[in-house]
This record gives sequence, structure tokens and C-alpha cells, in this order.
Amino acid sequence: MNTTENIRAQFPILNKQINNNALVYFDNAATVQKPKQVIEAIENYYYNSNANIHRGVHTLSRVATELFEQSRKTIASFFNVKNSQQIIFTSGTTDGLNTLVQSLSKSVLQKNSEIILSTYEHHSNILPWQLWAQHNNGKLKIIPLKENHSLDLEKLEQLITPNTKIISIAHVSNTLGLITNIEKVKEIAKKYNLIIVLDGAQSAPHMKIDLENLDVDFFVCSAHKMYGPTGIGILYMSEKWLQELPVSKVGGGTIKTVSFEKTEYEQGALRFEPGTPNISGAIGFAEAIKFTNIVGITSIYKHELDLVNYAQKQLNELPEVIQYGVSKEKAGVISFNVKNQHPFDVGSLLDKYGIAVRTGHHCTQPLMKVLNTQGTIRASFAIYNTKQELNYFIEKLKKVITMLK
Amino acid sequence: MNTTENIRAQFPILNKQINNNALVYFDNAATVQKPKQVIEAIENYYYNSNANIHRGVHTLSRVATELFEQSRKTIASFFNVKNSQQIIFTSGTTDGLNTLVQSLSKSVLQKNSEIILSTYEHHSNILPWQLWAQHNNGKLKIIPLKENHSLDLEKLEQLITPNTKIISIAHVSNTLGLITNIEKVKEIAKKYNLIIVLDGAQSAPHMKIDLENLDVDFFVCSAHKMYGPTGIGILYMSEKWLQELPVSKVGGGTIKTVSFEKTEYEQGALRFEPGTPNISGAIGFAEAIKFTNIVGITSIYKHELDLVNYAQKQLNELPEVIQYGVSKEKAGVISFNVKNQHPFDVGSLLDKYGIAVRTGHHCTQPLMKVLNTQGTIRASFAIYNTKQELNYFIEKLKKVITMLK
Amino acid sequence: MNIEEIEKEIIEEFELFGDNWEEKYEHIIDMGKNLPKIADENKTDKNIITGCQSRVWLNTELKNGKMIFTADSDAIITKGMVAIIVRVFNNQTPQDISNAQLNFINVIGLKEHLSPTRANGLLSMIRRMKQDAKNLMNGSNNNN
Amino acid sequence: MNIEEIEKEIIEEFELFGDNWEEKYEHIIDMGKNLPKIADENKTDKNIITGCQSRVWLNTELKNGKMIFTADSDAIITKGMVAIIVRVFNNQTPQDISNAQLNFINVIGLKEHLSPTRANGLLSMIRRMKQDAKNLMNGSNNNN
Ligand SMILES: Cc1ncc(COP(=O)(O)O)c(C=O)c1O
Ligand SMILES: Cc1ncc(COP(=O)(O)O)c(C=O)c1O
Repeated sequence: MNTTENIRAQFPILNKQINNNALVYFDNAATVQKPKQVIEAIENYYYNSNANIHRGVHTLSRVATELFEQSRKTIASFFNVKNSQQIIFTSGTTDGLNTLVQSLSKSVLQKNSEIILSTYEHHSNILPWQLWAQHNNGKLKIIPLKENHSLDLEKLEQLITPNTKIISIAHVSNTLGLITNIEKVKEIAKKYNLIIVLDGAQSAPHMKIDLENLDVDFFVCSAHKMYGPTGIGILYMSEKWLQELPVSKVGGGTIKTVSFEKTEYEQGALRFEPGTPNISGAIGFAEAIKFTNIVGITSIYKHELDLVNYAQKQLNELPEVIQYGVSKEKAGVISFNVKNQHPFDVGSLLDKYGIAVRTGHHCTQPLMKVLNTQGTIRASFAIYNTKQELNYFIEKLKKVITMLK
Repeated sequence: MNTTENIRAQFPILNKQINNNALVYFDNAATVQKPKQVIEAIENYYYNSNANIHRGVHTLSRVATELFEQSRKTIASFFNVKNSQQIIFTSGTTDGLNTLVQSLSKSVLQKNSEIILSTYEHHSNILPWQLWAQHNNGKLKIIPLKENHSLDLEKLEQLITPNTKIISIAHVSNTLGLITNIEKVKEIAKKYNLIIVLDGAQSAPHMKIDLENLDVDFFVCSAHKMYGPTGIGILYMSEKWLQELPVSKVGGGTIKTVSFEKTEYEQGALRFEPGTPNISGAIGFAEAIKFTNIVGITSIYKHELDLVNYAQKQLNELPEVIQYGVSKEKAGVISFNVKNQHPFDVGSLLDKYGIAVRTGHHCTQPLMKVLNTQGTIRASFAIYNTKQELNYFIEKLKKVITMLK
Repeated sequence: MNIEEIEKEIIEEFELFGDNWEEKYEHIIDMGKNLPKIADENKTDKNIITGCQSRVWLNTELKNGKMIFTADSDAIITKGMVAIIVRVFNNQTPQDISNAQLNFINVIGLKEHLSPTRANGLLSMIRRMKQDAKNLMNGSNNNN
Repeated sequence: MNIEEIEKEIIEEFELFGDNWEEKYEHIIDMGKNLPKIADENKTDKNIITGCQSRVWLNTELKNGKMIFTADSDAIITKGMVAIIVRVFNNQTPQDISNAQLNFINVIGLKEHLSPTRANGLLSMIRRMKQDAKNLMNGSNNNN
């Protein structure tokens, strides 16, 4: 039975006391807690099967390779990707985006090319493009926000010029929790033959994502936001790109033959995975996917949306609170401020009550500028959070507001 | 007491049966087994302190940040690096080398620049340079081997031209276990003002390395070869480079301010660590260093050298065996072949006796070409290996030779 | 004999060794040594199947509606495995080969040599043989 | 009063609150509100100390051999902490400031605000105050 109680029992850290209060962990968009199955899968790997993978002639190496490749398949099937080779292990979303930008800069990107991003991108989906642009006279074009802080996709088409090559966009805003209308983005991208890169760091933990049907060129996410360990993520690419994308990160394991003069690279995912991968990380990631499958990703979405709507409603009743990106359809995140108070003060005092929220710019400084604030207070939810926790949070938030007045 | 018995007790995997025989794990150069303290440190982190680091206003985030930064300090002091900011976390040696080559390609490397490598480099220290060279008309110059398979450093100076910028070299050969004479390399490098990149993947696990005194520009290694977890390693850089090296991998966490037009980057290690790092990996790595410190890195070296010399002597008595890179001073690795037999056959049969060796090109195909073989059989040792295991190995190797005849 | 009968014969042969893997492997090595050599002119790049560690050469011909395989490998255990598979498939019709299940491999306990992650070319060899059979059935001459 | 005496006074003040952190923080917030404002012309980039989340402005002057600090912060808890430290250091000699240990911070239980990993600028502020003091002692006018 997937009651919240049963689920919480799988996360021992939730029983911790913080500053003499029960931990209320609302910082899930930064990183989520891990169920004990995931931690045990990592342990198990090291106690029973640790070896370097691929090419190994001995038993442990074969076992480790099988566990690793099976993990790839588990993840592929979670995203409904038939050819698991399209799932390339990275060390996280940021790593995936950097590698991708570098590979694209050796193929489709030329001097003067233009990339379209959105106002609410995470720095990890801005800086790699910006760095490329600075060295190549490239340009970043930005999709603006509407009044309600959602993306103004009506303006997208105007940004496109003959030099536009790529739209790289967050599937879900990490600061606001708003969901990007990908169907709309795709419609326009197809019309102009643009490549779509989808930053799924904040969507993959919360929503059913069917990459076969979504039909974007690239998709990235991080395990540590999906009940998995740190140091592992994936870069998905379409079949076409799996064949065509030039490598940008190379080393042991990616090759068929090497001489100092010339190198013939492998096919498939191996081509993009130089060096010893994060084997225990991949195994932990797959175990996290199994956890998610058992709970059901649509149940997760529903549970978190209930919390979001409840929280938005409660906050709406506090006159001192300004909310950002309010919407009935969000992925587990709310963002707000207390009028005339610094988010850091609010966050510090909530922490005293055991409540973990994130405050600051959330690595979205350009968005902060548009929202005209230095930072916000962000509460982000996971499957184990409860309405009781939210009630406690609202109660203490009121207290904090009084203290700061 | 650091008896081998006590040490072995800390590695539960060593009690495993493989094909109905006790596991004899001689594939330590590929990846070494982990003591239970390391596995427990990772567990502990996830059960008690998991949170995203830096900028966090809440308690768990502060605790996680402290654990992470303390790990950096533990590793820095192991290598006698006073400013721990010079230790940059990577996902491994290969990742470190790729990032480094890309950063150097934005500063010292120009069109037509030349890089000096050695014949026994691992693919991870060839391919990133080769990829750069292909796009920039650069050149790789190769230090040849002497008769005894050690590097012919007498020939190094001849390779230098006015275009030479960098010597990137393995500290220890992963295939042969031979130790590069870095003092000699440095002498020449200083004379011509060349940058030294030291690939320490195979030296860091076995030898005392004092980076403050070694005084190279860059040093890379992987935790998983040093009793630590997969998915984490370090890139050390000298103070000068910490200030001057341009970033090549960017994203959340590396910046002071970001706008779509311009970005001001952080100082110190943060500048080179975009995105959520492998937090549990860093903590596990530090725990592995603590294990190494308790045993003592010089004891490790001595123990492994004893095994190497014993093995070389035993193999020398088998007329069917050809050894490569025989030397009295090696770091834990021996490499050989059985005349007229494919290494794969020998390795497969040894595996049947529970003995894990690696066979093949060991990601050093150019070296294989010079040794005039498709591959070798490599046995590599760690602190937990014993003479009894070696005796068993030699006994079974003889059996295998008979079977294959 | 048809494929199933040969499989049965091989299983019976291997049953004699019981749990003694050493004798089993000696038998495989022997079979490898006795594998009729592929003609030198057929040891071409077109006929090579690269595994990660050992290479296999395989040549296919059709004679009187039956498929004739000759093969070689640089590793003797691989060659022995190749010999077993050639023994099963040789002189069979393309139809039978393309339908064959090859159950005997699990039974004689050599699964590790045919696990998908042990890229030693054997799996690709079987796949190639079946592909060649299919191509012949479809009247194609392409045996790549 | 010298630095140690002021520290003692602060410790005694905070002892009154016992384990009640809420009162403790209310006191800090009050102190923040009562911190004499830094003159607007001194709220310059030169005088800014950037933490990760909140900013601190600090101005240093020397009057009759004593150091005079004025400061501000955009976060009120930070400002309260700043107020405490200014209270301790204000009107003291450069010599005393540069030698001060500031033990009171651990004692009053606000350590988390001064942990090296909580980059809120407070630590850098103390470092800056001591550096300014040292520079003055060495006759340098550079207070960066
Ligand atoms: C000398 C050398 N360099 C680089 C590497 C690559 O290390 P990793 O696979 O951990 O990235 C290895 C590992 O095999 C090595 O032995
Ligand atoms: C939308 C978005 N993109 C990218 C990232 C970066 O992910 P990671 O830190 O795991 O590399 C994050 C994480 O905060 C994110 O929320």
C-alpha cells in the first residue's frame, strides 16, 4: 500500500530532529531525499559486485557490467525509450548540458548562430551557451514572461531568424514550478527546423515523460532530484543524433582503435561515456526509478499538485506574502516573498523550526531581475510531504512574519 | 594493528566465492575494492545529512556543505596541498583531463601548438589532446620507450620545438606499472617553460605524492582506484592556474552574478565545479583517504612492491611467459603474456579458478603496438593482496598453460 | 542429423564431464584445434567479426541448398565455441538455421561466453549466421 | 569598556533568554533595527561585503586613535549580528581589534551564522574589520 505513511517509512532521514523540531524537508527541488532501497542498492553493489565494467574477462567485471547496462535499460524504459543506447550517463544535468553544447559547437553551431532560451532558465542552461556565444559571436534570444510569470510563447516566433539553430528550454521552472508548453514550442521548432534541447531537471522528478512520443532532440536530467544518488544523470538523444553528434569528451572506453595519429570511435552510448563511469551511481539511479515506478509517477504528480494548490491557497490568505508564478498546474514548487523582508531572514527563522526551504536566486538570476527581487523563498515538495507539514509551515511562517515586523 | 588479516577484514567482498573458488582479486588497477568504512560513510551521509550544498539557509544544507568542504580539505592535506581550493572535484581522471584540455585550449594552446605525451599513455590522456589537435592543426609528439620498456627521457629534449607548450604524462603506466622519472621531466620542462600535466590515476593509489613539493602545474586522479567510490576524482592546479585558467565547464554554483549578457565567475574551486557535485562521492573519497592514512601510504607502497617483485620472480621461472616492463621499482602492476596464447584465453581460464585479472589492451593501444602484441595479461595489487594469493595464482597459471598447450 | 539432434548429441557429450569444468574446457579447446581452417583467401575484413578481445572470421557458402561455414578465431576458447556452433549449423538449410533456438548453450553451462555484455564476438557470430541464412532465403546475395 | 568587557556584557544579556531562541532572535532583530545607519555616501561598492545571500556595508574611520564603524545590511538578522560586532569593536583601538578573539559568538549560540560555509558575509566582515585595524597600525591608508 502506497500510503504516505508507508512511503515515509522508506526515508529514515525524515525522522530527524532539526533544532529540536521534526524535520520538514521542503527543499526537494534542490535535492530530494533517498529511499533506503536506493542506499542499499549502492551498498550492495560495493559489497558484492564492485569491478570495472566493459572488456573485463573476469566474473565480477561481467556482473558489474550487467548491472550497469541493466540500469541503463531500466531508465530507458521509464522514459519509454526503446533503444537504451540513447540514454547516455552523465554526472548530472549541468554536465549533460556542457557536453552537449560542446558537441553541437562542432556540428550545427556556426559563428553568428543564435540560440533561444527562456527567461526562467537555470544558470546551467544559460552559461554553457553564453560561453560558446562569447567565443563565437553567437547570440542568445530570450523568451519573455507573461504577467502571470508563465512563458509568453506567442513571442517565440518573433525571436527566430535565419541564424537560429536551437531552442534550449526548461521543461519546468526550478524557481516557479511552472510547466513549459512543450507541444507549442515543438510546433514552432518543427516549422523552422530548430533543434530542441529540453532541460528536464525539474520535470523528470514529477511528471510522466514519454521521450519516444515527446520527440525532442535532447533531454537532460539529474538522478539526485529523482530519489537517486548524486553524481549521475542522463543525456538522452534521438536516434539521429546518436549516430551523428560529434564527440566532445573522450577517453578510455569510447574507442574501437587508437593510434597517436587516428582514432576510430565506438557506436552507441559508449561513444559518449569516456572513462570509468559512476557505476554505483547508475545502479542507485535505476533503483530510484524502481521506487518511482512502484509509487507511480502519476500518483506523485497528483500528490505534489495537491500540496502546491493547498499551499498557494494558504499563502494567498496572508496579506504580507507575495507569490510568484501562481498556477493550478505546477510541478511541486512554490515561490514567494514576505513584503519588506529579506528571504534569508525568513529562511533562517523557518530553519529554527526545523523547516528546510531554499532562499535566494535559485541559480536563476535573470528571472530574479524580471521579478524585480534579489531572491525568493522556495518550498518544493516530494511524495513524502504532507498537508500536516504544510499546516505547520504556514503556522510558523505567520510566527516568523510577526517576529520580523 | 595493520596486519593483512585485519585489513582484509575491512573488505567483505574478499570473502566471496567465484566459480566455487575464493576470489583472488588482481584487477586493482582497473578499480580497487572499497573498505566498509567508505561504504558506510556514503550510507551515513544519505541517512543523516543529505542536502544540496552551498547557499543553503537550512541546517541540513549547512551540514552537507561542511562535510563536502571538509572532504576537500582531507584530500588536500593527503597531497600536502595547503590551499584546499586547489583541489577541484571532477567525476574522475578522464573528466579532469577533458575539462583541462578544453580550458587550456582557451588560453595557452594556439593553432600549431605541440603537446608531448609518452608511448605508454592511457587513452584518456591521448584522446582529449588528439581531438583538440585535429581541430587546431596541433601536433602530438611521443616520448619513445627504451629496450626495458621504461621511458627514454634522453629523447625528450629532442621533441621540443618553439611550438611545444605542454608535457602531459602518466606518473605510472597503468599497463606496465613503471614509474615515470618526474624530476627528470620537470628539469627539462622548466628549462623550456613547458606546462606539466601529470596523470596520477595509477600513482596516487600507491605512492606518497606531495604536490606542494612536486610542483607540477596540474595533477589528476580517480577515487575509485584509491579505495574510494566511482564517479569522483580531482583536478589539482597550482595557485597560478587557479587564478588564471579560463573556465570551460559552467553552470549553477560557479558564478557571482549572471545576466543573459554577462557573467562574473566565482573565485577558487567553485569556479570549476558547475552543478550539483557528487556530494556522497566526495565524502566517500575522503573516507578512503582516511583509510589510506591509517594504513600508511608508504606501507602500501612497500607491501605492493614486495608482491610485484615476488610475482616477477615467479613468472621469470616459467619459460612460456613473456613479461613486459620488468623492474625492481614499480607501482603495483605486472603485465605478461603466455607465448602463442591469446590473453583472453588465459584470463578466461584464470577466472574459472576465481582469479580476476585484466586482459587486453588496457586502453593503451599505442603501447600495445610498440610491444608488438594485441594485448597482455595484467595482474595488479592492492594492500589486501597476499603472497598466498600469488602462489595460488602461479600454480593455476601453470595449470592453464598446460590446458592451452 | 538435424539441428536439434546435433544439439542433443553435444549436450550428451558435455554431460559426461559432469561438474568438471576443466575437462569441459579441454574438450572445447580440442574442438577449437580441430575446427577445419577457413581458407586464407576468406580471412578477409568482410568476414571478420570483432569482439572486444578476440576476433572471429566466418565464411558462408551455399551448397545444394545447405549452408557451409568455415571459421577461425585468434583465441582458442572462442575458436572452440565457434567450432561447436559451426558443428550445429553446418550442412543445415537456411530455413532451419534461421529458426533455430540454440538451447544447448545454457544446458552445457557456457552461458558466460555468450552473455551480451561479454563482447567476444560469439553472439554477433550467431546473429551473422542467422542473417546470412535469412538473406539466402530471401534470394539476396548479400552476406554482410 | 574594553572588548572583553563588552563581550561579557553581551553574554550576560543573552543568558537571560536561556534556551528560548525566539527571544534571542527578537533581541538580535531589535539590535539590527537600532544599528545607527551608515551614511548614504558611504554605502559604496568599496564598502560592500558580499555574502551569498545578504550584503553588508561597512565604513571604517579613525577618531582619536579609536576605530569608528558604521554599517548596514539588507537582511535584518545579518544586520543584528553586524550590530553586535560593531558594538564590540566600536571605539576600540586598532591594536585591540586586531588581537581580539571574539569568544562570545560560540557562547551565545549563534555559531551557525558564522560558520565558514554559511557565506553570509559576516565572517568576511570581521576579517575586514581586523584587516582595517592592521592597516591602520601599519600606517597604511588602504582599507580595502
Ligand atoms: C593512467 C590512467 N589514466 C587515466 C585513467 C582513466 O581513469 P578513469 O577511468 O577513472 O577516468 C586510468 C584508468 O584506467 C589510468 O590508468
Ligand atoms: C532546471 C534546472 N536545470 C539544471 C539544474 C542543474 O542540475 P544539477 O545541479 O544536478 O547539474 C537544475 C538543478 O538545480 C535545475 O533545476
